[in-house]
Order: sequence, then C-alpha cells, then structure tokens
Amino acid sequence: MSYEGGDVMSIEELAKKIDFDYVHIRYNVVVEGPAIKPEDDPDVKKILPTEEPFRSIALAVLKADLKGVEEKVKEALKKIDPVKVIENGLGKGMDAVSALYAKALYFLPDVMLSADAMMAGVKLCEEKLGKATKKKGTVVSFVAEGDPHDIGKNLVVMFLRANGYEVIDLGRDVPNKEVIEAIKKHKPIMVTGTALMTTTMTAFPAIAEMMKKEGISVPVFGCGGGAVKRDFVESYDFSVYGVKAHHAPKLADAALAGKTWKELRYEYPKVVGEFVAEYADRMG
Amino acid sequence: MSYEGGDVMSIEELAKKIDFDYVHIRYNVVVEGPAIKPEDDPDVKKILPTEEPFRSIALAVLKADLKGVEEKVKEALKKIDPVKVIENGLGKGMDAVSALYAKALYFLPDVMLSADAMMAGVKLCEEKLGKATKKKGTVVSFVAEGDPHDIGKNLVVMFLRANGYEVIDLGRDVPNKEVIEAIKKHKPIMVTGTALMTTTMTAFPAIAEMMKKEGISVPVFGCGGGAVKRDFVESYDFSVYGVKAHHAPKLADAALAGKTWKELRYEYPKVVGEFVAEYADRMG
Amino acid sequence: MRRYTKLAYKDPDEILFGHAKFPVQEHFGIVFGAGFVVPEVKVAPAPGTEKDKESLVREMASIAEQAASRAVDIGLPAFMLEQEHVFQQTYYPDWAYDCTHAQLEVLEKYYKEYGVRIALRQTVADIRVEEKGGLRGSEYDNRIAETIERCCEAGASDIAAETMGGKSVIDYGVMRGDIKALLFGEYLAHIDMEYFWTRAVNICRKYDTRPAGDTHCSGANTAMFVAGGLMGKDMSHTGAALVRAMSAARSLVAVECGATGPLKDCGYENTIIKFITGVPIAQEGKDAVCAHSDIMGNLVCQAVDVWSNESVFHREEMGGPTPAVWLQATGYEAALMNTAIQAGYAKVLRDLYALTDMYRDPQALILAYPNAFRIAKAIVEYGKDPYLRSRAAALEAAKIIKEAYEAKRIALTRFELDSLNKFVSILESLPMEADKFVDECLREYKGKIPTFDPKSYEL
Amino acid sequence: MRRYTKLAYKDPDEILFGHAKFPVQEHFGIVFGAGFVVPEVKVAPAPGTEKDKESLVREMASIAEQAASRAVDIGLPAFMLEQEHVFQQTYYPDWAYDCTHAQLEVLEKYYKEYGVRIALRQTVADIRVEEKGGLRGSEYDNRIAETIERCCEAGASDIAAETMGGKSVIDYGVMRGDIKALLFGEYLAHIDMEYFWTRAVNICRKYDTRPAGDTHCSGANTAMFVAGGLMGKDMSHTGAALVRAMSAARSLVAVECGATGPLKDCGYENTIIKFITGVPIAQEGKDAVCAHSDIMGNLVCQAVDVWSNESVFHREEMGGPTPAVWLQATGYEAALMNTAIQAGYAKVLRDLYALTDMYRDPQALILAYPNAFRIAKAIVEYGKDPYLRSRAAALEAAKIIKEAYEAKRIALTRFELDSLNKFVSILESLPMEADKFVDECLREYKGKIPTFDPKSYEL
Ligand SMILES: [Zn+2]
Ligand SMILES: [Zn+2]
Ligand SMILES: [Zn+2]
Repeated sequence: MSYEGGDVMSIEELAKKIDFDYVHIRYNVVVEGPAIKPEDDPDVKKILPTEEPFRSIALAVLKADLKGVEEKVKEALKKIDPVKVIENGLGKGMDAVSALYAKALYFLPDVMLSADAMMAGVKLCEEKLGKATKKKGTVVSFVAEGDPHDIGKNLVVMFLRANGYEVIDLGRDVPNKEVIEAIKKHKPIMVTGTALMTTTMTAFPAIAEMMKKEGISVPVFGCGGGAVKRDFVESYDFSVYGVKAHHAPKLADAALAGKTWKELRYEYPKVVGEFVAEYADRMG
Repeated sequence: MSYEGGDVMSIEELAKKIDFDYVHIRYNVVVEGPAIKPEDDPDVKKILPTEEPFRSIALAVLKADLKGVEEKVKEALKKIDPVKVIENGLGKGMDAVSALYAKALYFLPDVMLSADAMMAGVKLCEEKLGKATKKKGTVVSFVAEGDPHDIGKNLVVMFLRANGYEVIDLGRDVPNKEVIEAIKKHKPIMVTGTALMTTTMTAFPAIAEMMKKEGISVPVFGCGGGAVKRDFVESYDFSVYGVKAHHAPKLADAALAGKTWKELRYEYPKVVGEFVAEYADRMG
Repeated sequence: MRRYTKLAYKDPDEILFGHAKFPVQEHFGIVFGAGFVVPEVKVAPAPGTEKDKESLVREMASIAEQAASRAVDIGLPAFMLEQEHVFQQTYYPDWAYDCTHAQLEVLEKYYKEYGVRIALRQTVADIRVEEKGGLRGSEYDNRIAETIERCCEAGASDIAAETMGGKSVIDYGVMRGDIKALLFGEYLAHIDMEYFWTRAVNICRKYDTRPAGDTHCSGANTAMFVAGGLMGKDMSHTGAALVRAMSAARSLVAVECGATGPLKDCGYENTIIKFITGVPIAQEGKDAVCAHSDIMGNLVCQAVDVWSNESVFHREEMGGPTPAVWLQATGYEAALMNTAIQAGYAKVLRDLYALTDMYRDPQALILAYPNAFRIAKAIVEYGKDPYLRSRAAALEAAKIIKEAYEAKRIALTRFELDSLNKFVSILESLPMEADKFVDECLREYKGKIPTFDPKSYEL
Repeated sequence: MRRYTKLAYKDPDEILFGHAKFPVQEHFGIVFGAGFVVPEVKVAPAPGTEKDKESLVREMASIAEQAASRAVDIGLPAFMLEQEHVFQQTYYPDWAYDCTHAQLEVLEKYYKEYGVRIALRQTVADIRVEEKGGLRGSEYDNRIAETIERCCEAGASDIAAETMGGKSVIDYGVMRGDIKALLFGEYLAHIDMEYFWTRAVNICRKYDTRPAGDTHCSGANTAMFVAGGLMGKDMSHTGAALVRAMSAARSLVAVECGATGPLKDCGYENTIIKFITGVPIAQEGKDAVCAHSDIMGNLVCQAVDVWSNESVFHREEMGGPTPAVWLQATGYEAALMNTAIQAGYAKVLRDLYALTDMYRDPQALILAYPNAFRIAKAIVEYGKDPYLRSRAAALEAAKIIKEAYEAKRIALTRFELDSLNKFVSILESLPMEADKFVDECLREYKGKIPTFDPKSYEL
C-alpha cells in the first residue's frame, strides 16, 4: 500500500502486529462454558418429567424433533388424556427450552423450532379432544397504524403462543378503532402493541384515551425498540414498557395472576426474572 | 518525527501541505463586513439624538467614556431636568449599544463598559434629584439552592439594570422559600432563576407550586444553559425558558406591557427580535 | 437496466473515504466523492408534530435551522440534511412538498449568507403493506411515486428510500435462522427493487434531483438488530454477516436501475457496492449510537463519502438541540477524515478504522474492505443472476469467516460456528437454477408466511 | 508542596495519547497511561432522583449497570465510570458512601464475571459559597472533606474535583473582557487549590484511592462557554485562549500537592500540564456534544489517556439508555486510538487529531501540542511564582496566536485581534512582583465584586 507519506505496510501485515486484546474482547467467547447436552443442564433436569411417555415427548420438543414429537404423541394419546399429554409432556419440553434460552444456552432459532414441534403435538391432542384446548388466556396483538416494522410483533406472538396463550394477531397498519373493537370483542387479559417511529407510537396514548372512554382497563404491553421508550410508554395509562419479546408470556402470566398494569411497571424485572437495563432503577 | 512505520513529516511540515478550507471555514471572518465607526451605523443613526447635550452624552456612553459621561452629565444637569438627561441622553446611548450588540458589531465587554459609564451618569442624575429615578419595574433574581453557577444570573442582572430595571439580586444557593418571600415583599414584574444542574433545577417547579399556593402569578424567566432546557421549563407553570442573558430586558418590557407568561412562551422569538435556535419551531 | 459483471476498482487498496470513481454533484455547490467527506445529520420529528401539515412543516424548518446555525458556528465547510419521511410525509404528497420547500428555504438562506455548501436528502417512506393491497399499484404504492415527484418539484437535492420487498420472508428467516428463507427473501427483494427504482429514476431524471439509492435496512439491519451485541441470543452473528453480504447484491439493483448515489447511510453493505459501481456512499456507525448500536463503529468509515448520525429524537441536550449537537459530532469526524486526505495519510486512517473492528465480530470482518472486495467479486461473477449472485455473496462471506477462524484471527462461539457450518451446507445443497430454487421456496414458505404475497413479485 | 521548574518531556513529539511518564494503577486491574486509552462515561442523575438517599443510590446503581452491560456487549476491554456529585452527594457524606458502594458492587460483579477492567471516579462537588461563610472552615467546606473520606472508605478508585477558588473575580473578568481581573482570579485560584488539594491528598493517602486532580471548569470553561462558537459575541476567542493558558498554571497546583492523575476530563488545559508533570490525563471533545459545544473536538485526543463524554441526561435514546449509548461512543473512539498504538501509527493519528482543529480557532491553536509545549515551558520558567507563571502562560499564548496570524495560518476578526493586542499591552504593563500586583487588584476589584471574600485567600 503506498500513500503520499511513503511506503506503508498492507492492512494484512498491520493486523499481524496488533495485539487485539487492547482493542476488543469477544466476551461471548470468554464466558462460554463447556458444551453440555441440553438434558444435562441442572435447570432442565428439574423441569423434565421422569415418567414416560411424558419424558420422551418433552425431550423430543427440547430437541425440536417434530417427527419424533408427532410419533410419541400419537402413541401416548392411545391411552393418555390429551390435556395431560400437553401439560406434562409438550408443555414441560417448552419450559425446558425457555430455561435454556434464558441462560443463552439455547437461541431464538432453537426456541422457534421447538415451538413448531410442540405446536404440532398440541394439534394432534386437540384433534383427539375434538376441540381446542383451553388456553391460559387471550391476547390481542397489533402494529400501530402507519408503522411497517412488525418483526417485533411476530416474535411476541410466537412467544405467547409457545407458552399456551391464544393470540388474536391484527397484523400491521392497524387503525386505533380496530384495536378497540378487537379488545371489546375478545376481552383479552393483555394487549401488545408495537411501533418503532416517533410519529406512529402516538397511537398508544390515543388508544389509552379511547379505552378510558369505553371503560376498558387491560394492561397494554407497549413494546418497541426504536422510538418507543419507557418514559414515553409510562406517560399514559394502562401501558407497560415491553423490552424483549420473550418477556411477553411472563407479563401475561402475571396479569393473569391479578397484577395491575401499575404493579407490572414496578415489578417488571422480578416478573421477567432477569436483568433488564431499561428497568435497572427498579431492580431493587 | 519518527514512528514505527518509518519516517514521517513533522506536524509543522504536514500543516503546510493542508488546504484547510476542506477542514474548516472561520465564517466569523468570512461575514465580517468593513470596519465602520459605531456612530455611522444606520441603526445607531436612527437612535442617537440630534439635539445637544443629549447627543454627546449618548456618544460618550456609546464609546464607554466614563469620565466623558460624568463631565457632560454634570454640565447638562446645570440646566436640564435629570430625568430628561437620563431618558434622552444616557438611555439613548445604551439603546445604540444594544442595537450594535444585537448585530454582533459590539460585544459583551463593550456593553458592560458602556453600562458602567451610563450607570455613573445615572448616579449623578439621581444625586441631583435627591432620590432614585423611577425604574421601569422591579425584577427579583436568584440562583437555585445548591447550584454554584451564577455567571448567568450576573449577566441577566447587568442587562436588566443597564435597561432601566431595578433588580433585587438574592445571589446564589437561595432556598426556595427565600425566593417566595422576596416576591411577596418586592412585588416584581418578573423573576429570573438560573440553575445548571439536573438536580438543582428541580427548585423551579417547587417554587411554581409554592407560588400557586400563595396565589402569586408572575412570569419566571427560567434561564439556564446546562441541564435547564425548554421542555423542562415548560413542564410547570409561570415559567418562560430564557436562552440568552440579553433577552431578559426584552421579556421584562413585554411583561410590563401586559404579556402573560403563556404568551411570552409562544412569542419569545418576536419579543427578543432575533433567531433563537431553541425556539426555531415558534419562529412563525 | 444495466448488470455489473466486473468491478469499478481493480485493487482493494484503491478504495478510500471521500473518493468515488463517479462523484455526484448536487445544487448549493456540493459534490460527493470528490476528495472530501461530507457530514450528514438526520433527526426524527418530535412525537405529536405529525398531527397536521403546518405543525410538521414548522418542525422540519426548525430542524434545518438548528443544524445550519451550528454548522456555521463551528466552521463546517459543507453538510447534508436528510429527512426520513414519516407516514404522513409520503402518504400526503403536498405535505412532502411543503416540508421539502420549507427546509430548502432555510438552507438556501445559510448558503447565500455564509457560503456553506448544503444538500437536502428526502427519503420517502415505503408505506406499502404487502398483505394489504400488495406492493404494486396499491394506493400506498401510487402515493410514493407522487411524493417522489413532489419532492423533486420542491427542489430536493436527492431522493433515497429503504424499500421493504421480501421483508415478510426475511423476517421469517431471521426468527428461525433459516438461511434458505433469507436467500429467497433477498431474491424477492431484487424483484421489488427493480420495480421501485426503475420508476423512481425515471421521475428524478425529469428534475435536477438525483436518484440516490436504497439500503437493506428492512433486511440486513433487522438481522443485525436481532443479532444484537456479543451477548445476543436471538440470531447468530455469522448468520447476520451472511445476510449483510447477500444484501449488497440486492441494494446494487438501485444503481443498476440508474441511481447515482450517494447510497443511503443505513447500508452497512455499501463498501461492497462501491467496489462494484464506484458511486459515492453514505454510512453510519460510531456516531449513530443514539439510533441503534452496532459492532463496527469505526470500520464503516473506511470508504465513506457522507458520514451520518442515522437518527435521534428531536429534543434538547445540555449542549443544544439535537440537530445542532449531532451535526457537530458527524462534522468533527468528517473533519478528521478530510485532514487525513489533505495530509496524505487517508489510507493509514482508513486501515486503522477497518482494523479497529475487523476481528471484533464476523459482521465487521466480511465488510473490512479487502474482504468486501472478495464479496463484490463473487457478486459480479454471477452479475446477471440475482439468485446466484446473492448465494455466491453468502458463500464467499462464509469462506472469509472460516479462514479467519481457522487462522485464529477471530474467536467464535459454538452458536456462531455451528450455525455458520449449517448455513454453508444448506447453501451448497441448493439447486443452481433460479427457477428451481424459487419453486422449491414457494412450496415451502407460501403456506407458512401469511403476509407473503407472491403476486407482488410477479410469481 | 513540590514546584515544577522543568518539564517531564524533553521534546513536544514525545507526548502521545495512551502514554504517560507516570502511569497510574487503580484496583479492578486498570492502569492509565500505560500504552492504551481507557474510555470514560459520565451521566447526570435524572431530575427528581435526588429527592432521597434510596432513590439516588438506585439511580447510581442503574447508571453503573447500564454502562457495564453495554461494555461487555460490544467488547470494551476497560472503562472508567465517573460520577460528578450533585449537591446532596457531597453535603450528606453518607449519601456519598452509599452511592459509591452501590456502584462498586455492580462494577465488581462485571469485573469478576467478564474480567472487564473498571475504575470508579467520584468527583466531589465544590459546594462552598465564597460569599456565605467563605471557602475555608465553613460547614460546606468541612462536609467536602468528610465526603472525600467516605468515598475513599467505600472504595472509590479515585477522587477528583472542580474547585471554584477565584470564580467571582474570574466571572467579573470574563463579563468585561478584563485580562487583569482574569489574571488576579487565576492567582486567587492557585491559593485555594493549594488549600483544597493538600487536604484531599492527605485523606486519599490513607486509603487505596488516588487523588486524581482538578480542572478549571469554573474559570477556563466558563470563558469558553461565554466565548461560544465562531459567531459568538460575548467573549473574544483570543481572550478565552489566554484564560485557558493561565488555567494550566492553576490546575497544576493539584499535582504539586500530590495528585497523581488521571487529571479530570473538563481540563482542556491538561496537555500543557502533562508536558510539565508526565501524569495521565482525561479529556473530552467531539464525544461531549451532549454536554456542551467546543471548537477543538479532535485536537483534545492528541495526548488523552481517558476519553470522556463529559455529561448527558440520564434517559433513553432509541439506541438504549444514555450510559450505554455514551460508553459505546467513547469506547469506539478509544478503540481507534488503541489500534493506532498497536499498529505503530499513534503519532500519525495524534497529528491528524491536532491538525483538524489547530487553525479552527485560537483556543485550539494554543493547545496544539507543539504550542502547549511552549506554554508549559513558559510556566516552569517561573515555576515557583503562581503570579508570574500565569502571566507568562498568557503572554506565550498571545505570542503563538500573533505568530500564526502574521504567518497567515489563521484568520482573526477585528474583535479577536483588537482584544488580543489590548490584553498583551495590559499584561506587559503589570508589575513583576506578585504582592504589588495583588495590592493593586485588591484596591481595584474588592469594592466592585460583592461575592469576592479576600479572607478566603488569606489576603
Ligand atoms: Zn434505515
Ligand atoms: Zn440505519
Ligand atoms: Zn467540568
């Protein structure tokens, strides 16, 4: 490489001179412990059932083995009540996946593929039952009008469904009054709204006002990223600032257990059970 | 200068190679017009009286010639009413200084030295009158409790006094209730409060609450720099966000003319008569 | 529609910030890529100012005034103001006209009074909703075309966009770490880009407004954000690196349709496109911290022509309003680069910028200019085939990462390494004919992705 | 009390970012000035969190957690967290203890889990009010000493301060462009610095906490802010440059009393002091845009050891909470400098940083390291005499500006040039004996400055 100031080493030669530990440290590699099989993880051991066929169903979900889940569930349904198969087998498998994901030993793709496998099993159980199994509760999800970004909403919907919630997905570019109508119609235990822009997030306070007029009070999990931040979300009623998509089912569980939206705001880190930078001042 | 990568020019040699127009342009030099005598400035010509002795008194103030002002004022007081000497001579000189300062043809030191000269002349007039001349109005100024930064307050006090206002200067580290007591005692047409820190500016809303309880409503010129910003100052009552110290007398004049604190907020740029970045959205 | 089958640069060492093979002139005396770097500032309108046209126009003028007054206060020779349209600014073409006009009025005042060289970029919003009326001919689609025209009429210096073609399939691929869906999404994006930019270029050419270009913000940046920092657990950084490589093939289409650059700031893939086309590029990095994090804050300066802060709330900092504060930050970084150019040390600074992040993360590694050159070459080898060139870009990126890993220049976690190997084996097992690949994907994904509308891509 | 009568460096070219003659070791495995630059983040607690101790402690811990979690997420090897005390944190020593302890608990957790090297700087607030109880022995004064001790007990890595001695006279001088008052204020500042830092050093030495140093934020930075940008009309930039030169003589006193550095970020005068003492220095510039503007954003990197963002509101940006966002910005600039050091190009980058601002403004010109060296030499020639060394610093700075102006390297406005000439003639006309000068000033200013309390300076 030549430059006006005289000859200089090429970037490759320069790179060899550099001790990069002074420049950056890949802490993900530093803190990565030894590889262990998912089923040997101490938390997973506490979650996985010991009784068969529940154990092997849960393991198939843990390994995202969709074919295996379908075979084992069909087998189990011959003599076991579908609801038990879901609660003691499929559900336990998903709980194990969530435990590993919380510790970053499993990753989003693993969660998604395990969720696909679990849903396949649930479908078979529901066919056996002849009707949909009772869901923990209903959640209405939407993306604010005029905002094209919906990957956040899709992740929230997936995590909720994977954790036993029925989700009414209104999609993108949803006018405020359609959200109100859906709340009145489905009487959800929680609503999730996503937006990413300073001028579309203004839908949230508008919806809160409409809810007040209609006398509706349900926690709204206002999640964003981008322009939607906690100080904005807490500047109007009913709303709780959602930081990560995988927090949604935990908040839904707490809402189900009777926590008000005001309580959810102050107990967020405890409810989701992990450090959350945006709630660092309420870790107490 | 040597370095591991081989010999390199010294910084002085390097500087000679550089066409700095690609790096920075000193726009203050680019837009500086030809030098003209202050009294030849078109705006100053409109302000300066033509009649003597007022013209030469005003010129002495314009030139910050304190000795000259004292001589000419003593002379004038032999036959002219002190109030006329102040209004038609000394005051006109200060108006001319303000006009040049607004156009950045005069600078703060010029304003201060002219103000000193003017005040010397006013003192002589007041001695002749046997009492203080009637001031345009009274302003109470303070720095919030726990905040050491008071150069902002000192500049505001100077500009107000130089423009004919009486200022009760409470100084620094002033407890909120002392401010309230001073307002009740002196019945000012305006209050100026300065603070620079996120945790001392909280005195402003606290004082606003105390004013409400006492049924006092006077515009508070909340000026800061540092942490004090318009969105904060407009989050509680009575307050107007003051951007530059030399804006204070203009706002006082408007308050005197009956403008409410709410009107002052929205007409700020018009009241101070210049572009203000922090009010760019109300330049209308 | 021109396809690139060879690179604009013969040697990686030729590329350099502030220099493009084909500089771009815009009015108000500004030129991009002609031997100096221009700083850019972009600020999101305050929540609520979108309530009506007058309020948004006032907000736009206030942003322009706050930026321009700081530029002269610290001596910046030139700057670009970019306005990313909010929904209303594109949905109502006359809002776009009035906002653009109001900003130009302010900027022209400073240009005339101080001589500071200025450009105004209008970035139309891609308000199309694939699952509601499709990407072609919907009301939303037509409004975009009208708004581009109105911005040109109002005198915008250039028009940019961040189109969303292929987004539904890419989002699916990002969530599942499914490289086949990601490649299919990039292929779909090529098709929509050609539709969007052929039209945009034709409109701009009727005016003195440059068709600037596109970025895969809705694909590669989504992958980057989901991948997050080193401790992220949602997408592997090796996967995000492959998506970034593929996105270069997709964003190239704007230039193939006639866009002149400077390509838009969110395109971390722009160095690759600059190797192919020689057009000037905007970039964002260590001065975009208020908009989003990234893991290559310095490296993206290596070949930049317009250095941007990406975005920030319109509000006040202790140091002044954000348009002023952030033009000062990008202005001072651009000034450092311009000093290096003048002093004859630009290539040294370029290498320091690149080396600072090159081994911080696989996403940075593949964009370091010697590697970006290799990916550019892989793309032009299949220049005429959007499918094969995207696939080739991903495979070359994977090769670069594997080589560095094996040479112990970069350490990877098991998640990063396992997903890399899985992606490579899937990519290598795919058919070499585009239509075979497309049929396979339509069968596999059509049912699973409700918002995907094949008709929008003429499939 | 040691006086410096010769420089720590023989040649201006020896000075360099990341390197100090006397590196400083603090716990949590961090060393300053030992061959790499450490980034710093400082965030002002949110309005209202000062309402009670628990709320402020929670706020402090939250700032530490948000910064540390981002540091590991983008791979920063080390960082300093500085907490500038609000009034309550110094007025109530147990608040200081609990806040310091809470932050250390968080930082230690990250140090143990990831190995990231960390320092916690506690900057006590100078809450003394000269006109209410004076600067010595008041309740406020005693609380400062108690708070320094409690921070040391809690385990702070180092203690800094920004003392206000001489402020009332300097403010008077800044408002009137009165160089004699400014020089007298700097002289008074020397006296108060000796009082404050002799005590602070004695306290710190009982613990594993370094007495770091002081900055003339309350003098030279006040002049810089009043001078404002190029279009400023309140103080001439040549006047502000002379105040900055004199402030080096004043801030030097901390080191003469035993402070070890790293000297604090607001001290734009630190390069001059580093030439004299060889201690490591913190600096702020182009990454301090959220706190205040300056006209030398790059130049201040030339000899930095701890690169700071100065201050920012504690709130959320789109890119995350401000402690995370701003440690990323300073972290990436420090990374660029560390890459340059490792690659053997540090001196090239140093010169580019300096050249970018050297002729942007007289305030930058006098701090460019070759000129800072000349001012340092002028100071140590009169090392034992606070009055003469301050005066010599101002005269040398004026000489530097005049030479550059006459050589047409920098353009000046009439205001800048006229005030420069006026200041030089006044300075040259002053007596050479300190006590003569002091008597003259007491007579001239005592009556005019109500808040000036001569007893506070034993006069
Ligand atoms: Zn973007
Ligand atoms: Zn972006
Ligand atoms: Zn400071």
